[in-house]
Amino acid sequence: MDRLALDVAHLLAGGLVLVSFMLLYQDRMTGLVNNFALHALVVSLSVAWQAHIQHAPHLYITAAIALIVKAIVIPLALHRIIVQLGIHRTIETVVGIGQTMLAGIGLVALSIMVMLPITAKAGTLTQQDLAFALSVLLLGLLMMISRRNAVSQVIGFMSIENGLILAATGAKGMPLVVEISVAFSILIALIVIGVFLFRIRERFDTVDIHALHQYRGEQL
Amino acid sequence: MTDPGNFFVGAVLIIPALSAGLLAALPDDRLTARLNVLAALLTFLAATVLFFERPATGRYLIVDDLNVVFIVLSTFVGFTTSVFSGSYIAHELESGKLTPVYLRFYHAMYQTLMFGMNLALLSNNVGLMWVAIELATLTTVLMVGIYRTPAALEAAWKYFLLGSVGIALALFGTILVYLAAHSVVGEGLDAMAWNVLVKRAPEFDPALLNLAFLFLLLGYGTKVGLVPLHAWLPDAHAEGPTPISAVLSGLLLNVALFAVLRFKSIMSANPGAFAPGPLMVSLGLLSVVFAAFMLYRRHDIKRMFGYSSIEHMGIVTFAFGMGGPLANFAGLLHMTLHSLTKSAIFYCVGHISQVKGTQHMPDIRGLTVSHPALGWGLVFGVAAIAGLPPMGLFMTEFLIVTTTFARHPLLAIVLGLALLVAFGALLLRLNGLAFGDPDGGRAPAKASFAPVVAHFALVLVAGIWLPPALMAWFQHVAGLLR
Amino acid sequence: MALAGLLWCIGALLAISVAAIPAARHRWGTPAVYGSALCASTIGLGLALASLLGGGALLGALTLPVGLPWLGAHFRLDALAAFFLVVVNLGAAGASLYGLGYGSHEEAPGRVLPFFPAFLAGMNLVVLADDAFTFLFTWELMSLTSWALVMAHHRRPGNAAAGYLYLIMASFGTLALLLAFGLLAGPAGGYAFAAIRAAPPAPGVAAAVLVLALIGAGSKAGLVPLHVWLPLAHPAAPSHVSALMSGVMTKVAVYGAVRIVFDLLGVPTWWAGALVALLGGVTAVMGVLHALMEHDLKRLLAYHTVENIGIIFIGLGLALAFGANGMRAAAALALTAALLHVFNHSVFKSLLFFGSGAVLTATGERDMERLGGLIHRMPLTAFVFLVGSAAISALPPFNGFVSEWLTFQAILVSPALPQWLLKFLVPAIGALLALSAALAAACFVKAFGVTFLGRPRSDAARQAVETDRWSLATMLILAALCLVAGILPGYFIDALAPVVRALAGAQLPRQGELDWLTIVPVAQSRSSYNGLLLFLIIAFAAGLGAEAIHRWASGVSRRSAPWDCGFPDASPATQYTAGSFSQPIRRVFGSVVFRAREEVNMPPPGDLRAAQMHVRMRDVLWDAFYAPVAGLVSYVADRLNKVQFLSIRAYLTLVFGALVTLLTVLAVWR
Amino acid sequence: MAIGLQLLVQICQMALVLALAPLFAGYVRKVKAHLLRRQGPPLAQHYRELLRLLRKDVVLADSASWVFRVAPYLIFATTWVAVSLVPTFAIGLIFSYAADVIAIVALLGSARFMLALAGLDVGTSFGGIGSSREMLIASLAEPAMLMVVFTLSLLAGSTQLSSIAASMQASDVGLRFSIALALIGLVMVALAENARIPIDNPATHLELTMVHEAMILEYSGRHLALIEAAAYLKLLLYVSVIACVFFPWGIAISGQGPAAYFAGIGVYLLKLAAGGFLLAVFETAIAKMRVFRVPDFLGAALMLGFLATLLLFVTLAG
Repeated sequence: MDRLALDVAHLLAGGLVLVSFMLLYQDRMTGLVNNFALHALVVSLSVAWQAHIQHAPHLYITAAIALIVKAIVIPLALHRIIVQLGIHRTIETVVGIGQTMLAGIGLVALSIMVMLPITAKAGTLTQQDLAFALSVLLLGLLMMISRRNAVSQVIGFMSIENGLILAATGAKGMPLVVEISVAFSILIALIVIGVFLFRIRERFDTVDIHALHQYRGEQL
Repeated sequence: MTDPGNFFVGAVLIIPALSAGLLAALPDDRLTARLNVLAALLTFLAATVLFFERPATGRYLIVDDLNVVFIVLSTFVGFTTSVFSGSYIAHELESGKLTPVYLRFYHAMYQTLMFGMNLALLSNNVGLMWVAIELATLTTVLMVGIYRTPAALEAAWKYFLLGSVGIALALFGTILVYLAAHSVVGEGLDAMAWNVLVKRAPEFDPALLNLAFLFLLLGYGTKVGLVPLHAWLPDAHAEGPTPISAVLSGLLLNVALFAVLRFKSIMSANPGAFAPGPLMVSLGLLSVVFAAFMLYRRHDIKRMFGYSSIEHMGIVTFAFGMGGPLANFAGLLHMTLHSLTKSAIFYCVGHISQVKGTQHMPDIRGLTVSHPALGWGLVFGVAAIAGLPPMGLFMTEFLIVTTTFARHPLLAIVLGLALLVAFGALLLRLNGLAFGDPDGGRAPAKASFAPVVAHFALVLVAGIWLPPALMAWFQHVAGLLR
Repeated sequence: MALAGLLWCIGALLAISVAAIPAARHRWGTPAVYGSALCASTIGLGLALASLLGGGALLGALTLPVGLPWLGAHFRLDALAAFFLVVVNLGAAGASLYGLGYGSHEEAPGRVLPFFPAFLAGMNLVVLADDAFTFLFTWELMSLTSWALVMAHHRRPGNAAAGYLYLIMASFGTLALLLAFGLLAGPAGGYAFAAIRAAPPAPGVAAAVLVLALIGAGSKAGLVPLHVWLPLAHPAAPSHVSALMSGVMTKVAVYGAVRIVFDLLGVPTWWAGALVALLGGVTAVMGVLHALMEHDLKRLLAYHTVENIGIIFIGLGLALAFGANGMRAAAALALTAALLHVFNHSVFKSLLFFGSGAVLTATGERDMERLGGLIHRMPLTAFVFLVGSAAISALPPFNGFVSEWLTFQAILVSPALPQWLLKFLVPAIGALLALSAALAAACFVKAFGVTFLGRPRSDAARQAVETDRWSLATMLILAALCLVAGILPGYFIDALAPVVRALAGAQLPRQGELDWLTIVPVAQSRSSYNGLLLFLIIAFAAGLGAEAIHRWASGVSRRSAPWDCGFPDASPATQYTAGSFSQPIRRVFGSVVFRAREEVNMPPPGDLRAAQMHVRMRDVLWDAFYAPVAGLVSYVADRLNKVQFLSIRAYLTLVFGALVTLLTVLAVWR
Repeated sequence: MAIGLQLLVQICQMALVLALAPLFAGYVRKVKAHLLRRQGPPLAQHYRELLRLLRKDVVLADSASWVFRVAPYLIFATTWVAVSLVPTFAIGLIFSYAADVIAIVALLGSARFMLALAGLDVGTSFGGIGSSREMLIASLAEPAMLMVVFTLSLLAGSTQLSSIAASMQASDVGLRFSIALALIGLVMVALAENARIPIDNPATHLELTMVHEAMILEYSGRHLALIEAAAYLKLLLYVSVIACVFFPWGIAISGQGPAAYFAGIGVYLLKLAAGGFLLAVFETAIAKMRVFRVPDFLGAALMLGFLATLLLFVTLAG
């Protein structure tokens, strides 16, 4: 495996972390969805590159799925939803952007620290990929908890999924079963989310999950 | 497929899968309920055969000592719950809470759930198991929200979001396990197969394993309902149909814990990896203590028993975390008996809330007067779940507390006091529910008591006498788990 | 073998229990259940007596393949077990016989009959158990079945709360015992008593086990401050069950303490003796003071159970103190005193509860302030209750006196103890014992006087009728036993000899062969007591007096209105009540022990309003121990309950927090 | 035949105390009267009163039960037996081993139990007040009594009155401060137990402060005679106990023969005379206290007994 291959993989994985930060930074709904499309694009590029250097053609499928579903279809759908709901103007963040970014940097540092003790036996690529994937995952979680709006939470969740795909493709020779399962789960997840968003909109006229709280169990 | 074991393993998986499709297609509600029972019964019978006819380990499926009893237990509770579900759902139709369309959906989902759980238990592949647990989770999400009341949707949405995060974490852990394995075992399916992983575990990179276990514990721990990952559990139990609460508490939590156990045995086999014990002990103890106090302010009967499930899953996790042959044995037995007891309690609770028309406990009083069978069933169930003899959970709690006290006195005292606090809450509610002047609906219960009686009889017998064969199996597995 | 026979009896009791579920719906169910329970427990009593008196020929051990699979259920019948089985089965037979009559008044037999035989079986099993698991299993079974019996009259106000407190305290006690056995068995799980005996714990562990065993057994027996449930739960059950709980179940708890502390722990330490005896003394006085303040007849009796448990524990503590110093004869004396009191208390407390049950069925009242004059309507019940009252008040020639006298004798040996703390402490405990005995007499003057003497205070009391023949027969048998054990104590002490020898390493001199059946615990010149002689000369003197008076004095009696210093015959309401009777004692002790406050509201002269007096009393022990715990649980529950109502985002934050924390730990840990 | 003889001596002793008891009570009353510069009733007045009561009819209250009628006999018999167990003129009499001092106190307790019940039986307010207070006083007196007994048993190694007297008679005990404390304690208990001033006034009726007299308010005729006789016996008992334990000189030993017995009786009478005189002087010199001061009084007695025990430990250890 030559040096260039590694560098490109590194670049793409790093790029994903950067886009994750952009997601955290973004406080407009439309921008957020677009950013997410970018996130998915980077993932699909990364997966494709892995397919190339690992000579694992089945990974191209994963890359294609990521590109089509997450970079195109879902962002379009989300655009429609936010326009329908009339929440495309701004999104409220619970914590200030600055603090969120600081916390994000802390998380990245943490994931690198966690990955450090992993022996070189597992391979440099793995080590780096895992550190970045873990960062993306944690940043996605951070996004989920620092946003109040259901759509942005869903986006946070999907960025977690992207991180997972990064990790899965980084693991050399991992059987296809994993990719299928990821795609499968995302598919189901989307269906369910769709159902729920529909229901929630139907019943509450909003997807701000704050509105759900009045129905918390036993709060009479 | 000449091996008869393979045939029955296939049956355990295919019967639910096929009947799920069939039930989705059939419109008649009477027939579907019966078919549901029939399918569950056949699955159970096929699973029982696995006790005797064990197939060779395949690439995707495995039947070994650890999972065979879980399979039988799972299909058994699945069967009894389907019987209970028949009478429960009939009442829901009568009262108009569910429409026939939703009923078809319900039955199809029920069998899908069974399929998912059986697959998770039987799979010989960490990835496949992950997919199966996923499937089971998603079906239960849909079933929890089936009443479409705001509270039900809220509960389902919460379950879905928290569950998905748990799924993600578990997947990350699974990938890490593969990464740890593939440099030793080589790439491909073998690096995800249980039998290979356990065998080669000592050679894995311990740092990767540590990280993997952390994610797996948090990921599957969410499904187990360990505090602080538990938030979905009480509401999902409270708002879904009661058969689903029974299956959730009785089976799905077990399946998730089963997954944790599988990974724990890999961890323990690796000398360089950190001991998973302290982590499980802390999470378990935290769950027990937290749930014990949460029980006090509950008004919804199903939510209360949901918290009780958190408590008991905490106990089991605690026991496995303590390790050692006695504690592991107690943990396994506790899991089994808790499934039986808790699902039977939910059967009672389901009928109670139907005859009384409410789940709000202050509105339910004097059950032993107005509905003696249901009332005394509840009394028996609470006594059993509280670990009072002659029921089986006494034995397990006895073993857990005594063995812990000899090693870590402080932990045992905390655990014991938490159990006492929890018992205080349960008994307080039981006093109101079962005794005093009766209140609320007095209509006779159109209940099927057979599942309740069957479960309680098993729990009672287990408390007094364990068959030597079962005993030997439990001890063998307890030894495997270290 | 006697053990197998006993297990068959227990099995029969359990079978009766199951059969009682359908049988309770029929009228014949009640006599059938109590009759068969009577048979089983009488056979059990016979077997236990034979094994106790048979000199070891009938003792033995047995293992059944139930319970913990690799261990089995160990049962052993030794002298100690045989003695306690006598106590248990005597009480059980009495309660069953009484139940034949009393049970017919039960409004919900379905809530009593199935649990009654199981309760009897549970108590028998605890005594026979020879491994930790079986012991705790049956111990909890006993708690559970008795709880069900307490809840039999669940619709009466207060009973459900009593049952709640009872089961919680019972579980607390079981938890303590569980921990104690955890320590004794070790991590490898050597749960069999034989294994524990073979490996006695280190001194520090033994101290912890002792404290835990005291908490565990004490919470069941009613040691202060763990007694709070007892006066609530015992009276709540039907009266024959109250008798069993007070008379017998507390003794099973004493058995638990004796088994662990004397048998399993090996050589005691002297401070353990001091602790146990002091707890006993405090328990005795607190119990009787509470009883004095009580005007519910059954609750009063229950508080007296607390008192008598204290007396028993004084004896046990002294036995430990003597045993720790190698004074075996003295230890034997103290232990004999304690065990004899176990037997005596089980007899007279059962008798008294049966009497209160008879009063309850005759009048429907437990409140003494609404009773009075029952001696005219229920002469036999009054007579046996009087015998029981005299016995529990430790008055010669009844049995209660003998055991308290022996306890005093043990106390009087204490100056020979080498430890100064014990030298000073034991006399003080003796004073407490004397105080409690005297107060008990005062309390039973009140109980008997207000309930049976005087004039009726309510219509219910006015129209009472004598109770049924079964109940009377039971009570007469027990009353006779009180007298026999009081005037022929030597035989009873001799029967205890094998038990005491096994536990204390020595025994009292044989009493049955002494001249005139005197009992001499240490030496003739030191102290002796002859109940038979006293009884005979009192009878002779009384007869002589009566004879002389009938011969030479006026034999005429006239009836007239009471004199009462010339006041006109006032209504029965002017009689002394239970409250007024104990008022002087409340004035003396109450301000400290109960923080009693009296508020007198006296209208000015000319105002026709009635004067009012309120007495407020607080249970200091409740305030000190229980209220804070309840408050803490409530506070924590309230605080944690907020977690139920967080937003999804907050829950996700919890997950996130857990993940980040663990990752940080992982990164730092290495 | 030796038993027969011993029995005879015992019966003589029982007869003697029965005969002496009213005389002693009368003697105390006489001395008190003299101290007050009054003539006082004759010494035999109590005998006459008893005889008069015996001749009178009994008037029973309507609500009285059999307890009310049986109690006097039992009270009398129990008290009489209790006195017969106390060494008066001789120690080691045949009955004396039937009970030690604890049992004697308990026998008196039995008598009091019956008396208090009788007080409650008629159902009047005065009976109740008497019973209630009697039981209060008794419950406080008993611990004090036990502490005294404890001291004595520590000294003599016995609770048997005969043994204690024999041991105190022996010279090796010597004069100790503890004994003095115990004596004071016992005297205080005796005053309380016998309803003497300052606890109760035996000469009063119709006062709200009365205790003993309130209980027996409803009694008349032969019943009252028995109860009064029992009260006299009880007074004699306590004086005898004090005499035999603290002043055991001149007491005969069982089996020494008639001469010693007669000498013992002579000394015993002298002791009674001295004791009665001191009692009268004490009662004249002091006022009756309120009922709720009684606990303090008896508490002091308890403290004295306890102090005596502690001091004895010190001296025995030294």
